[in-house]
Amino acid sequence: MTDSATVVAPKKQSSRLMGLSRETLLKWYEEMLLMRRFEEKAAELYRNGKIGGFCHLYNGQEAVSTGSVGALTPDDYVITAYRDHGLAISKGVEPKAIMAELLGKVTGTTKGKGGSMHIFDREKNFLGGHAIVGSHIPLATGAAFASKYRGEKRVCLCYMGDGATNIGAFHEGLNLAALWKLPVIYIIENNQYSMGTSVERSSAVDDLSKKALAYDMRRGVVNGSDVLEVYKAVKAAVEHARQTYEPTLLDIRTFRYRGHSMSDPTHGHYRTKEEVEAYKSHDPIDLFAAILKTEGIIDDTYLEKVEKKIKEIVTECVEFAETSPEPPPDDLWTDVYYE
Amino acid sequence: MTDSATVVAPKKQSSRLMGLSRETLLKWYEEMLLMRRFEEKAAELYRNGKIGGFCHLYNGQEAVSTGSVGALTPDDYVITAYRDHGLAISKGVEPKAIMAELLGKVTGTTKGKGGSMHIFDREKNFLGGHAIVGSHIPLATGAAFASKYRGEKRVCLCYMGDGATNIGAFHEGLNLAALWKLPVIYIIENNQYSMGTSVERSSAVDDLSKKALAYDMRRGVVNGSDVLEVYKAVKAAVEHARQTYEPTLLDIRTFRYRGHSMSDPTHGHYRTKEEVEAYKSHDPIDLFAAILKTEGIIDDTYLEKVEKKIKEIVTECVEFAETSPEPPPDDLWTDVYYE
Amino acid sequence: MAIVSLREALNQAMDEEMARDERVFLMGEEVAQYNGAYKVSQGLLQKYGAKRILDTPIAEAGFAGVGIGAAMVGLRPIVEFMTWNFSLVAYDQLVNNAAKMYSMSGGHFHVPIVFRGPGGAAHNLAATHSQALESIYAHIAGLKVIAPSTQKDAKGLLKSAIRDENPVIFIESEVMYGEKGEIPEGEYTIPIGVGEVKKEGTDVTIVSWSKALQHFVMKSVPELERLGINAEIVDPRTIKPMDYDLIVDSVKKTNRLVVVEESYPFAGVGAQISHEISRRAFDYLDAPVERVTQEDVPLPYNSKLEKASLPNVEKIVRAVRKVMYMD
Amino acid sequence: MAIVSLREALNQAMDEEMARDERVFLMGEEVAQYNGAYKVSQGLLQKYGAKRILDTPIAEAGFAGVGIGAAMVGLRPIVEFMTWNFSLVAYDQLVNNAAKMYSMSGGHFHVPIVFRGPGGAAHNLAATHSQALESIYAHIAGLKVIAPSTQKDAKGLLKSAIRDENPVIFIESEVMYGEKGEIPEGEYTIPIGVGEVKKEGTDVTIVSWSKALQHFVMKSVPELERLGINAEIVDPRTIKPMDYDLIVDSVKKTNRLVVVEESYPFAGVGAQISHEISRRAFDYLDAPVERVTQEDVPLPYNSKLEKASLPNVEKIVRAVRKVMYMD
Ligand SMILES: Cc1ncc(C[n+]2csc(CCOP(=O)(O)OP(=O)(O)O)c2C)c(N)n1
Ligand SMILES: Cc1ncc(C[n+]2csc(CCOP(=O)(O)OP(=O)(O)O)c2C)c(N)n1
Ligand SMILES: [Mg+2]
Ligand SMILES: [Mg+2]
Repeated sequence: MTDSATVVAPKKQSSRLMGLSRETLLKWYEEMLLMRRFEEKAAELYRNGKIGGFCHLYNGQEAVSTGSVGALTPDDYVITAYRDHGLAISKGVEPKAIMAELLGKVTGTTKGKGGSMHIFDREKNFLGGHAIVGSHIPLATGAAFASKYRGEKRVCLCYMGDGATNIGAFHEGLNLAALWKLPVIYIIENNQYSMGTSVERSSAVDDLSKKALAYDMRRGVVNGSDVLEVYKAVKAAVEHARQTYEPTLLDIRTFRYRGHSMSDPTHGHYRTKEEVEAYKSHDPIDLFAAILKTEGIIDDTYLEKVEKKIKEIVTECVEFAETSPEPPPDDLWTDVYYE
Repeated sequence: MTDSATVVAPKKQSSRLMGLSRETLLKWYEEMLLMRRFEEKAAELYRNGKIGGFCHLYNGQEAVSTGSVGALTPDDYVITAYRDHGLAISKGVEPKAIMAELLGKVTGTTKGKGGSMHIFDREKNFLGGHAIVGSHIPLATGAAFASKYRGEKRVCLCYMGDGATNIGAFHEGLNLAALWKLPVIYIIENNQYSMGTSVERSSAVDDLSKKALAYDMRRGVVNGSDVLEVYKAVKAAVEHARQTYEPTLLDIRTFRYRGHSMSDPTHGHYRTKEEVEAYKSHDPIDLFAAILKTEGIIDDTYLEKVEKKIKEIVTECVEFAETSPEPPPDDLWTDVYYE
Repeated sequence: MAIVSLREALNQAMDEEMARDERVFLMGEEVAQYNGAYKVSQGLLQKYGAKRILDTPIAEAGFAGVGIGAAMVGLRPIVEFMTWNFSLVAYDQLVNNAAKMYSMSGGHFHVPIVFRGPGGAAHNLAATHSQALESIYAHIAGLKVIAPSTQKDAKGLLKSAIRDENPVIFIESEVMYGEKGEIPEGEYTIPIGVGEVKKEGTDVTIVSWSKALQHFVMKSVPELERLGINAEIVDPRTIKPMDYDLIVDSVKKTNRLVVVEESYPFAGVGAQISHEISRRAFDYLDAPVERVTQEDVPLPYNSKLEKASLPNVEKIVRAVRKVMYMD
Repeated sequence: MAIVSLREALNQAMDEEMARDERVFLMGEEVAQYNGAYKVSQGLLQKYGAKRILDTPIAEAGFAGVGIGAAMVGLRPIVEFMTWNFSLVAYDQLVNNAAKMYSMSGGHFHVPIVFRGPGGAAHNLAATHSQALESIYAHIAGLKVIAPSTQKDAKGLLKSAIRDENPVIFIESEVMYGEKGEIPEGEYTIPIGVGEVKKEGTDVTIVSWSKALQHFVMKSVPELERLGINAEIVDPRTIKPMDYDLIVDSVKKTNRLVVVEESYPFAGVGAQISHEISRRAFDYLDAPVERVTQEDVPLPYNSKLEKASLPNVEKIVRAVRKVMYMD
């Protein structure tokens, strides 16, 4: 679909596009749309009882995932919390396998063992999907440690919610990375709420990047609605990390459109319908489409076509997931100890 | 010994003494000397096998304890880590009972249950003596919480080592206090080493007060060799806390003369003899004596007399401790569950 | 008698105790504005205000410690863990501070505090979110551990826990929050450490508690009856201190014992019961004690594997047949 | 055969494995410049440099997590806890990340890591610093737990642990670090999960491990002999997986079992052994299994109370007499 290798020469582009190829830009747009439609389908399947447990959707946060993972090479590591479908997709994890996992099938990313909150993919260097808030942050520091230990240039992108910055593991993980100079970029997907608790009711600072001051760590606040802004900030942090091994903390401002998980209301005591609607008026996907149109990269025909294509992909995912078998009963005993 | 109520009129004093009464100043000097001599005796008893376990001495840090507790009323709470003899003395815990505790006697502060690292005294609002690094920091936040809950003006002074600022409980405890505005003053007794690890090898920031920036918390760096400087800084923080319920983080620079505990060398790979000697050249007790002399508060006769008096007190402590009985065997079963 | 859900029973207990004692307060994630992740604290913010019902940041070690510190100086906190799985980041606070404070301070400071929240597996939450953690708390000297199986017990025991002067670990069942049962009208408490025979029987004693009792053991009764087995079902209610006498009395009658629990098997509470009853009723046991537990694997997401991992009727019947030498 | 201290045996194991495999590294508080709080890592910094021997800040959850993350992507960390007591602040990392990663990731990521350090009581360290924590780790699905009692076992098992592809909890005895014993010359390993009879006997089986075996059980042998009792002493060496077969074989011979451990009693490892052996050797047991443990109290500072709280010869002899119906 992306018109293959027609790379737009940087000089023709506005500087806003940072010399990104048309191919890349279209890939990103498609990826963001895929996340959105994937999650909408997941919501539907959840309501129909085909997906169980906690299911935390990514709607509204797509620009964070695409813009940041867009700054990586496949060798780089990504690790995140339970709100992991979008990031897994960006990191190249097969969407079919993710959907199959949500349905608990043996063809799923973790063979039906981990479920929605625990997507993993060794080949794609996607280190999960972690459901204890903040506990994956030191793991990210550890992956970056391994990179430096082996003299590699890989970096690790570690995503977390705003709420996760209040837990001890955050402090310990960041101090160690700053102290030992480890190539990890900590990305706060600041959607302004941890479940029903706003940032101002959970953190003594509103600008969460200020937490970097306790470690003399590089930091930034980023507009998470604009995939290009996200890319720019993360790219700079990644390059710095590759050169110096130094970490960065980014407070990326975003918003989740839905409830905390499928079991929670979209809005409630803790936020109003108006607040949610206001955010939707600068939707990251719409915003990116508008930019691409303004820059003459895409037109309405493209948008229609891509919408159709993505719909097909999602349909394929569901078909694959639904027709896949359940794990055999003996799988209860596999993967407990590695032989 | 302190010539009772001969209060020196503030106007005659140099401003350095901050209007403190002669009585107070002498009390402080005696207290600091008592801590020093008490610890020296403890070291001797440890070497003689009369004290067991880990025994963390306070030598060199006396100005921190006296200057900070000096800013409190008896109602205020104090809580600290395992290096707790000095602070217990400042908070009014009976030195005899502390010494008896070191010897594991039933007349000890905790009847021989807690030992050196776990001195407690409910009546004196001395909340311990805690041996898991950092774990007492949230307890301090909790004591301050209770004060505010009851509408009291009590503050809590929470002491910790420089090393303790790297653990998660520090982060969680401080964030909660800042978020909820709780009257607690976190005092880092920054003696520049956690066991054999220097601050620069354990913390990404050298100025440990910078950790307050993550909580928009008031902060300061204080010369911990000068009891008057300590008093001034803590007094200001205490007053602020009483008025606003707001916490403060103070990085008080000090030095421990001895090894981390009695089982560790005074110096070793991690610090040189010269470094230790250099510190001893601005000893907090000598420094305070010099100030008091300059200010005409004391003279050499006083110093001799007070040295003798303190020696007698310490001797009494040892006698009391040595002649006290061991806990009866049935004490194994007491104080497990409160009936 | 009133019919209430487990959630309401727990809510009533907190409500009544807060009304009774100003020093009692509740804190935890989402307990206030959100009315509790599982709505156990529904309405309490409105009634008692933000001073006594506090939403916390995600900082379990921090707020558990705040509770302990506040309890040391005279308040009576109820600390909710959104689930007990998340208590593991606060484990040190519970083990080294709450449990040991009274002893280590030589009696200076005791810690009247209740830590509560749901334990055990719900549905499709996978390994990190599906743990029954009774054992790791009951193992620790200085703690009391309660895991009620009925609405009535839950209310009466939670009230006792709040009034208790010691740290109490109170483990509820998430999947039972909506389930209803009878509770007495008006004020009542149930003493900590006293079990109850939930069903009389003659052929085998089954000890179980919390959801394992209601969802697995009770549901195996029809099948057992079909096999002609009349099981006595004993609910210790309190895990620590354990009412061994009650179990011994039952075993003296039935001569057979099966323990059913949702925890991991190795060194679970059932192992303790098995050991202790084997000692105290050695001459009465006609067969070795059998246990049914969650299998010794991290619990998987997939429903079938999840069910296969947990205790179920089939496993219970198999264990009962075994102690009755029916195979 | 060489005579080395436990400390040296452990040091050799790490040294040899680090020489053998570049991916192995050691981190923990004071392990590098200070040569280890208990000098177990003596000389390793000099030999392997600061890249592979790392002093950490006091941040157990942080550096345990760093180890787990590094292990996920191919390194083989040894993480030293200065003592196992301090692991409680990292408990979540070990339980939810190390233990479950392989299963929960459906086989994508396994975690070859060793967590090691001293456990149990030393002398006069009081309650927070005197815990034998085998049970709370062995309880967790996905972990292996080792607690050696001899220099030889310690070296051979630590080498196996470092080569194992799974997270291993390795608990040493602080008070035994200086004690010497024989180890074989040259390269050897000891398989995980295989116990050893440390002393043959005929009258009673005593199962014990680590310091409890050496300091309490071995020391009760003379008194037992004086009473005409020839005890067989079985050391499982590995707590999980437990070598039940070896114990069963012994019990089939002696018909009596006493388990001696330093942990708290409630749901300790001994309860698990008692339960499982009662099942597997029900017809061979002439008496109920007795246990000797640390008493169910926070361990006090005072030496006499401390000793009274721990297992000792008197308690062991009493337990043996009991299973032999000598009273
Ligand atoms: C240690 C721990 N405590 C509590 C929870 C329950 N919990 C799951 S997600 C969540 C909110 C997290 O909010 P945030 O970090 O902002 O991420 P978001 O969901 O907004 O992406 C909570 C409280 C948990 N999983 N782990
Ligand atoms: C959680 C935890 N980890 C490790 C230890 C062992 N330990 C005791 S004191 C100490 C050093 C603490 O240094 P610092 O906080 O600077 O205090 P200082 O001893 O200098 O007063 C260590 C590592 C402990 N008690 N608790
Ligand atoms: Mg959020
Ligand atoms: Mg220090």
